[in-house]
Amino acid sequence: MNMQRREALKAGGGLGLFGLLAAAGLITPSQARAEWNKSAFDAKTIEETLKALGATGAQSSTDIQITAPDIAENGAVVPVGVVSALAGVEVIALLIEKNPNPLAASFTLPAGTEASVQTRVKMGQTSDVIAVVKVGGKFIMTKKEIKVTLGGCGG
Amino acid sequence: MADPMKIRASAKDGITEVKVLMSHEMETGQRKDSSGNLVPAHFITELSAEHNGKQVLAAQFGTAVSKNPYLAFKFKGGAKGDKLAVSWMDNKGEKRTDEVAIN
Amino acid sequence: MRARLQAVLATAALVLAGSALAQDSTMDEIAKYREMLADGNPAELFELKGEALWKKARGPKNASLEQCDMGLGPGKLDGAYAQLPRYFPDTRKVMDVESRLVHCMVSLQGFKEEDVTRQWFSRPGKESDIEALVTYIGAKSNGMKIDVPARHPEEARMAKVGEYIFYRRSGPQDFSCSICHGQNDKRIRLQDLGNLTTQAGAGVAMSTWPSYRVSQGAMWTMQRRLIDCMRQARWPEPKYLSDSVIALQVYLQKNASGTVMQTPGIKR
Amino acid sequence: MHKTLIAATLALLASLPAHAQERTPSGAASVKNDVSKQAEQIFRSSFRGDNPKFWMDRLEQDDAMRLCSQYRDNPPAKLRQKIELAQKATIRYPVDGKLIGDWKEGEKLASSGRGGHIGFIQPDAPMTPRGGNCYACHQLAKKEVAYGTIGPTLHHFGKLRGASDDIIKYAYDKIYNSNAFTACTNMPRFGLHNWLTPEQITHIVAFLVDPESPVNKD
Repeated sequence: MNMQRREALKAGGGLGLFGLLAAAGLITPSQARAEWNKSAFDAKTIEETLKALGATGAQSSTDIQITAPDIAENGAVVPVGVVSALAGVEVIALLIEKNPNPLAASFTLPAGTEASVQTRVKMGQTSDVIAVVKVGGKFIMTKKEIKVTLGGCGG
Repeated sequence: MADPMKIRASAKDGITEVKVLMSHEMETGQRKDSSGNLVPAHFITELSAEHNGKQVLAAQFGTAVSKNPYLAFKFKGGAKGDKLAVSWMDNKGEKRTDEVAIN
Repeated sequence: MRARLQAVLATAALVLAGSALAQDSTMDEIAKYREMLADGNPAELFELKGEALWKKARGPKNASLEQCDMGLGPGKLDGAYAQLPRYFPDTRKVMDVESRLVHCMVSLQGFKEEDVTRQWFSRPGKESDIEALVTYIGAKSNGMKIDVPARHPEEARMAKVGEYIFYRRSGPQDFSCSICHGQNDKRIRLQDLGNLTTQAGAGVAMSTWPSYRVSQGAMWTMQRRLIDCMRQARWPEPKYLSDSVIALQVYLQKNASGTVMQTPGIKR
Repeated sequence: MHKTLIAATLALLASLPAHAQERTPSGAASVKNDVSKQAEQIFRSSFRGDNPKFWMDRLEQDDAMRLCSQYRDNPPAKLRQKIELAQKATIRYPVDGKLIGDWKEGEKLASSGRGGHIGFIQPDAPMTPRGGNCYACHQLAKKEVAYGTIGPTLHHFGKLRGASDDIIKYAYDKIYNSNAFTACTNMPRFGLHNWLTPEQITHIVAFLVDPESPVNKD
């Protein structure tokens, strides 16, 4: 595996997963997408993250819903979904305000993919979770507070 | 080698619903081991899902995605027996691709 | 005077109703949390891995575990977990799923016991074969009834020993198992505590292990569960596979008998 | 700590010359004793031989623990009274005699379930402060929704009962040695075991009775 990995890294160079897949003939080059957005994932505030996503000034919108429980039994695994009935959603990004780096994940949706994704994230403490959506070239957002509780025997 | 994913893909009323579980530590880089040393970050950074070779989702993850990541999404189209493949790559360059038939 | 009393009572009733409502909504949201996690249990990843490990020829004898007798005959896994622990004539011991699995890894595959048990539980970055195998064996009893009547004299004796340990108080917090698990309808923080002395309580508890613990990011076996209870009681840890832990399992499985297994589980 | 423990044990031994075995028919009792003896042996042999002594000492039972185990936490009335008296005699107070401390410190102690874990799997780092872990079993401040129900709710403890000297002493004594009031209760004997210091107990008392504490305020 290590050998393979080194080879892959060498071959991949900085192409990212999609470059690699394209190189391996798994997907066509036209599907290869942008590299991992380091500046967005490294950002430490919501503002910086929005800037790195090109979403500065995103307007609050009721056209997006965050599906998640109000209270999480444990912060290591918090289920969060983002849904929108809007047509033509291109990007969904999931931010957790009080995490050291707010951006948890971002999804790029080709035409035909529904604006409905669900994943699970780590939350260090009770925080607002923010969904940022790019639709028709514009960014909109919504938020929901999720309480993280301590549990079990306590130790 | 990384352990296999568990992928479920089911088509109903013209929509295919995909649920994926990945086997990965998703190490944040902020945890200390028992001797007090920081454990280096090790996490999936990119993911792609393809239906019959056409991309239906691309995702980028940070360290805040939970260990053994879960992902669910839906796309239009897809029929029983079609191929649905998911690939991921992590920050160390490890990668994994698994494929199932839609049912 | 009377009117005032009524007013006080009415206020008290309102206050009570208010806090009950708040409590209900908390528990509703926790239920929603659990529901969202249940669909997509990472335990499935370990079940897959366990199956591969079970079937793969490994160890000095280059053998798979497919001829392992978990109590229903060599290779017969369906429903085996639900009937463990039990007395095994070949070892003349009451064994639980883990002690029997280790016995098979030693006798069939030629591993040394100390080698296969070294990683009996996982740590971040260090997976445990035993956890994966137990998840697979457990899943083979999913939907079946727990059936540990403890009729064999050795099983009956172990059930008694388990019961003794269940009520035994010691340590700097004066704990016994019974402190948290001897009453109906209690919680520790937000986690429901089963009354393990009843079929209903023991049933809920025993039927859902092994379980993926989201707080640990790992599968927990029943050995791990019970040993950790003792750690939380601030006692020293009993040894892995020791008779105390097996005895407690016989007692609890006996109480839980008749309950349908829903495994692998997922818990906080 | 050991002195108080020994004193408590001696007090119990002196006051409890007889316990129930002598009242049950001798045949049944000896069978039961036999099982208990065997079970105790099996339990003791389940631990590693190289465990430090202070770990293994945590398996020793004082008389209250032994009797509570034997009677499954429901001892006969007479025995119950004797246990309660003996436990009452163990309670010690802070040197300055002040039983109310800082509610903010008390809140921290009530929220923490850490400290004191031993063993090889997930021990606490040495010197980890021990918490009282009150929320594991009790409702206290309204804002903390993750509370347990093994013990009664203590929300508005001071608001309902006031903060008279009697209430304050009751709260202190109960935390110090719960068995002084209810033999074989689920609640730990925090002071007796030196799990919490007398000063820490006064902080928790303040958390319970201080009108400014979130237990009473909201």
